[in-house]
Amino acid sequence: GKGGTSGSGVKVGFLAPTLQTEFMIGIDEKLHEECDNRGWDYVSASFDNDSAAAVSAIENMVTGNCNYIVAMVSDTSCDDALKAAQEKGVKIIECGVETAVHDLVLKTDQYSIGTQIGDMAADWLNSQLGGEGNIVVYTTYQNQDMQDRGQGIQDAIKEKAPNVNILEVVDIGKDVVGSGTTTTETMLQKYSNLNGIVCYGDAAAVESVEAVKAAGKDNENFGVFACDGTNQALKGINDGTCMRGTMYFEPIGSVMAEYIQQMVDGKTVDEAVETPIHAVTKANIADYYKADK
Amino acid sequence: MKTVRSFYDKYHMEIGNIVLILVLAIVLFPRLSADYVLHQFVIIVLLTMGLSLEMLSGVLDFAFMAEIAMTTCLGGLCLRAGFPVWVSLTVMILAQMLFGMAKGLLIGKIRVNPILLTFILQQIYQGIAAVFGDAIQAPIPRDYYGSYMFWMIFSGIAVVIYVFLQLLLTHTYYGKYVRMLGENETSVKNSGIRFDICRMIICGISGIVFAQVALIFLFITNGGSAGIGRRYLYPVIAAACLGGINFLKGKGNLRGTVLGSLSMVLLLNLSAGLSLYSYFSYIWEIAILVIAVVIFARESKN
Amino acid sequence: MEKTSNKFITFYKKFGIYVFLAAVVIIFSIIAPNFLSVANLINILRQVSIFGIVVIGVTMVMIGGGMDLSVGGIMAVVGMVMGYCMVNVGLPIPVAVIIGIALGVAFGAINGVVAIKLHIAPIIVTLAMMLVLQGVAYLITGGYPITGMPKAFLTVGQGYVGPVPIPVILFVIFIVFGWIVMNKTYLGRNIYALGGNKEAARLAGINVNKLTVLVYSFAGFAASIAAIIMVARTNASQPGAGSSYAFDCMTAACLGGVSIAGGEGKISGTVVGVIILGILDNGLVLMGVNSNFQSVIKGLILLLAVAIDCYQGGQKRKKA
Amino acid sequence: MNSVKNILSVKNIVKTYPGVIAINDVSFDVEEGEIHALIGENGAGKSTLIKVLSGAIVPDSGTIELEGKQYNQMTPKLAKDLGIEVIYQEFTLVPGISAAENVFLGDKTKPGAFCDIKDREARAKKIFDDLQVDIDVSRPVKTMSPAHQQLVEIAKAVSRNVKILIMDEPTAPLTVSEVETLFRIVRELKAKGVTIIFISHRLEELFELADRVTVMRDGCYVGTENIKDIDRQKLITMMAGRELKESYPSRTSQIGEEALRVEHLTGNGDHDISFTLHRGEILGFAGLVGAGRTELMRVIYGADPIESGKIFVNGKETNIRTCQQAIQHGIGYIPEDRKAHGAFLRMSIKWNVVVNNLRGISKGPFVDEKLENRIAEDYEEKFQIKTPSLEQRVENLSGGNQQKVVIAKTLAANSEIIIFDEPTRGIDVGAKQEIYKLMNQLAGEGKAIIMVSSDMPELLGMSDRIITIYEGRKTGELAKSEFDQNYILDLASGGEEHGKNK
Ligand SMILES: Nc1ncnc2c1ncn2[C@@H]1O[C@H](COP(=O)(O)OP(=O)(O)OP(=O)(O)O)[C@@H](O)[C@H]1O
Ligand SMILES: Nc1ncnc2c1ncn2[C@@H]1O[C@H](COP(=O)(O)OP(=O)(O)OP(=O)(O)O)[C@@H](O)[C@H]1O
Ligand SMILES: [Mg+2]
Ligand SMILES: [Mg+2]
Repeated sequence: GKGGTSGSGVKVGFLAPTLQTEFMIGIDEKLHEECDNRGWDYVSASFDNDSAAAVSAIENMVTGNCNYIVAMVSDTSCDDALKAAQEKGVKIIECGVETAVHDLVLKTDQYSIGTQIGDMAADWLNSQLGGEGNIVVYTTYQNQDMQDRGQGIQDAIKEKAPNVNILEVVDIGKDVVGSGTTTTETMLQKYSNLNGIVCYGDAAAVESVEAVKAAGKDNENFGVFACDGTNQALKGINDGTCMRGTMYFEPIGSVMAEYIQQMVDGKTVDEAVETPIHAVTKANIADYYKADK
Repeated sequence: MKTVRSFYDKYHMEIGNIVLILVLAIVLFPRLSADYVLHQFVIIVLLTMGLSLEMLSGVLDFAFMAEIAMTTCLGGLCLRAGFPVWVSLTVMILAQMLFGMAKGLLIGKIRVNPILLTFILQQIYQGIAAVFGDAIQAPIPRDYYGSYMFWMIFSGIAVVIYVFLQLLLTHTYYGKYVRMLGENETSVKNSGIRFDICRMIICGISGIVFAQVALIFLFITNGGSAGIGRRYLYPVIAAACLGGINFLKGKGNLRGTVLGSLSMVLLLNLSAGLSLYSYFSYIWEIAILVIAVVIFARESKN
Repeated sequence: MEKTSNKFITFYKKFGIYVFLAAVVIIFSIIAPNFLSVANLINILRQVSIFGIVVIGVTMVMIGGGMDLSVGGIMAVVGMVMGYCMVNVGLPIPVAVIIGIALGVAFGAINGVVAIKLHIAPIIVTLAMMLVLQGVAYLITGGYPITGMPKAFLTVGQGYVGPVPIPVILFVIFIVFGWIVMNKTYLGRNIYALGGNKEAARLAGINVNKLTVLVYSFAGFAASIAAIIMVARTNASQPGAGSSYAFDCMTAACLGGVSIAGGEGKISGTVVGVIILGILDNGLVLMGVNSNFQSVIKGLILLLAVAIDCYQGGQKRKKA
Repeated sequence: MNSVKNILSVKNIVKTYPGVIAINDVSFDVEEGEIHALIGENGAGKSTLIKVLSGAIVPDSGTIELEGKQYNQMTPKLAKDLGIEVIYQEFTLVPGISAAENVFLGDKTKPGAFCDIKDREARAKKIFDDLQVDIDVSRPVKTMSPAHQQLVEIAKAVSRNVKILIMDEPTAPLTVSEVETLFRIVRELKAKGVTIIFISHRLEELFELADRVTVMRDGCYVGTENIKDIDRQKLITMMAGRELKESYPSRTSQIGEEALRVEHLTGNGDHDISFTLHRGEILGFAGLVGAGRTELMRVIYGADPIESGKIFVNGKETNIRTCQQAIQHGIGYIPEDRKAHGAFLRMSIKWNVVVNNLRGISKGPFVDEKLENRIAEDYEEKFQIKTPSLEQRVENLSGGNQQKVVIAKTLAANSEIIIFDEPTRGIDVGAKQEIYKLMNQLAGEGKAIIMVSSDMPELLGMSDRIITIYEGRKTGELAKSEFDQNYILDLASGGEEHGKNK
């Protein structure tokens, strides 16, 4: 078990803010698979939103012979460490936010994702409920990205469906299992006239769907919208539950592997690539979800 | 034979750690970069020394990383508000010391298991730090992380702290007080010692040590954040255990702390070196903790 | 003079927690909208029932002089394994449930055996166990949740008997069982003795090792039942389930008057502790309090409760 | 040689601890129905031996023969099933639960899984009534005084169907009247055919109670004698292995000016207590169990709050609220419960001895380690603390030796006013002499000494004056010339309202 690179001489390190959400796990696994296919070594680490741990993880990856580091950092906290790694000949691929240090960046604009979720929800509210209705928005203040996304959701709904009541914007806190259920139960309790929940992520949303079902409100006049394109959410949309829309990210793992390949091959890559992302609703679910799985 | 045996009994921690360090250093040798090891070592050894001081007084602290996060946030805010650097740093050190003293006072006054108390404090502090905001970017003028001087200064501070604590613990009566507190509080009281004040001072000193880490974090991550240092909690406890610090018996010494910290740094490096896949690296960290605990946190059978 | 202050202390020790409960209820009914509706109260009960079941198990461990931080980890692994058995392997529900329960009990027993055989403080054993199990829970599916449980299974978490949700009924069964064991049986007496003075219990001929393993196994059992309800209620097995339980269970029990040092505490107090925590969660959300503030407020209230508890018990002054 | 059969034979028991041979090849027999005393100096191995008998610890080698059956090893459960009950030197009570529950600890009073608490309390009450002890059986034992706890221990042992009752210094925390109760119980049990093994450092008790006596020294068996055939002095010589004069050493100290004056002190259960204490004086405090002597001393030492009244040290009024202040005023206190209040059990002897006077042996913040060693060695020698090294943890010492460490710890602080609360509890004859000599020496140096003791001969022998306390009130104050055991007992039981006007 000696650390080192295999024949290809390429070792990719993936630095994730957390590996406890389905979305992140998806990226991790995909990238791992792609690296395996190409005969590259792979290592991943999550830093649990702890920027100091991120710095150490970068150092450890460099010590562990990584020559490409995919860093999903949300701010400039790791810039110095990334720069030092770069000086040691490591290529840095940033994913998410663009900061000063990188060889390539794969950008995701959280606010714009938020607006896309909002648009999706507004469309449904306009067509199903005639632009009227009462909804709540779930956001989380655990990090800036998600706050931006939550803001995007609100702004888009206010713009596109101005008559819809946003009853409350709830901060549902950390990604604790069960918080989606609990919050939704409480909201259903508080607002008997609720028509929908627009949520920053699928994890809490699918829990909410279960709570809505349990409360017997799972009818055509209730809609849950979220983001991440997790399997469970897609299944919900496909099965015709009140889960009505999510955002599907094109497998970021594959996209990244593709770009690393180009860098390995010595090509120069345009900086700042936008992550491709699609809204998924009942209308186009067939393209994203295969029921037999 | 008997002397060998008693030598082993006395120094088995040190021997174990040195062997471990040598083996890991050889395994990792090809890429082991001195500056990286130094960075991580300085951070972990400072944390472990601070924690060890508390552990020797019978307190296993779960709140210190959350305190550090609050301090970095505070530092970030100060810098952003345009305070001069030295003012911000003083504020941070004072704040961290106060957090420590508050903790010590609470532990002294509220005589419940300190583990529970520090768990509660951790919860409160994390909440407060998060209220500050996710991340506070501060205008740090230079790349301190890449600066050789920067790390040398903090290495120097670590050495000074080591010498200070070593003197304190082994040669002064305050050191005896520290170990006494881990024992029998009624007896401490009957001995005429204000144990709440003592606790406060001990935790305050630990706070000053932790503050150094808060400073390092602030500089190398260009700001403060609510989650900063969270991942260090268990590795640091493990490092203290590896170093033979036993909070149940108030046993252990700083020499062990240093060796334990170095072992820990190398062990953590190993997981990236072995291309361990994410969960395995998590389990790897845990395994170290568990093994350290199993070997060293055992109560004597008698 | 001394007599009267003594009486006050005994009164407070017996009823302080109820006073606290009443205060919380009154405050929230005034400031939180819809708090005092029957539906919301049932809602609160349902929300706390999973947690409450685990706390009953943890309470017994703590009265027996131990500590169990691993219950959350046990819940996660049991939930994942059960989901895996039902969905991926396609085992019938009863088989999956039995496997889950057996696993939970086994983990509990391991806690007990390790604490006894290796002479490691239980708080450390179970902390390590929690961390290990959390890792294991992620390994089972590589971190993905398992969804699509059989319909019949979901009843456990989502069904009702009359107006009462099934989880609440299970919670009540646990309360009654726990109360009877701790107050009415020799077993319960022995658990108090174990927690109060282990050596005395041993010398009195009580098989302390067996008893310790038994108590931890029961906590594991409680955690696995909670896992079943949790999975059925959310229709998903999630590897991150129960991650906050280590802390929350301990605080609920302490709030309810269980001594950290062991040997003291009551099931009734614990239940009130659980309900207080549930009310805080619910009421703060109803009031729309920012989640970070919520945890600060909860922490401060717990600190206060612990401080008051320690003040009344000023003379006992036990080390853990 | 005798028609009486042996119920218990101990054969070649060896038990070692790191660096110590606690029992070295001990064999002896106990006859059915006798009261067999086991004596020896502190650390002779008595407690260890009975722990082997009860299965609390496992011996390295040797066998136990009980009613003709051989056992290599006991377990607590087996011992109980065989009818062996033990009252250990250190309490084995569960502090948080009631006296009744402690009495029936681990017992099923009724078949089935359910236990009837009312019934248990009634039964416990009955046992205490039989013992003629008035105790609230539903109260947690941790709120009771050591003496009451001891009575609970006794009730616990006799509540069962006991064949062999082993008591390790049962009388140590008891005062005269409880001792009488205990003896009455013991005799009754003997009449019922129960065999009793009895350990005590109060030799007069042996002569009153025992049939035979076995002496141990340094872990070895010395001999067994019929009590009728031996006298006190010979017994002491057997124990100590040398001639040892036993008497209360005479003292020539000059009683000087006032050191401590307490006026109308109320608090912690005591009411309106006044007395003065002079330099060079030993002031005895007599009282029954629970009289409140310890409580009084704790108030003076600042360990418990004062409600009203004044304390003067050297004629100056003080405001002592904490132990620290008491120490600053030159007051030292040797607590009665060495485990809970005195020693740091997991720390070394050396560590314990100097801990109260760390500032005194330090230069600036630095501890003078040579001085530290010297002080510790001094006290080790002075008190003959039996230990392989000064680094030994106090936890591992015999009960008496722990007591010596606690005394040394307080003395090392060089206080001017020293309160001894039950200083010789559990201490052997030789060491008692040492402590008496020491107290005299301290008094001779002009220090003022308070001695709380339940050992009447000691109190009479050592004190210059005696104050009696009954239910938290002072009932009498006697000068040396007035000393009379019966009179003091009378006052201590509230018999006569004396000394009200001082
Ligand atoms: N757990 C232990 N570890 C090490 N040494 C021990 C331990 N228990 C007892 N000893 C040693 O064994 C010896 C015998 O102790 P024991 O308690 O049997 O004496 P004892 O005769 O009961 O004395 P005392 O009259 O003071 O109670 C002592 O020297 C003591 O230091
Ligand atoms: N009948 C009783 N039943 C139970 N507890 C009692 C009884 N009488 C007194 N007590 C308790 O005993 C305590 C008095 O303690 P203590 O025995 O320490 O006094 P003391 O005079 O120092 O006696 P000693 O030093 O001989 O034990 C009081 O706090 C009281 O609560
Ligand atoms: Mg003894
Ligand atoms: Mg007393």
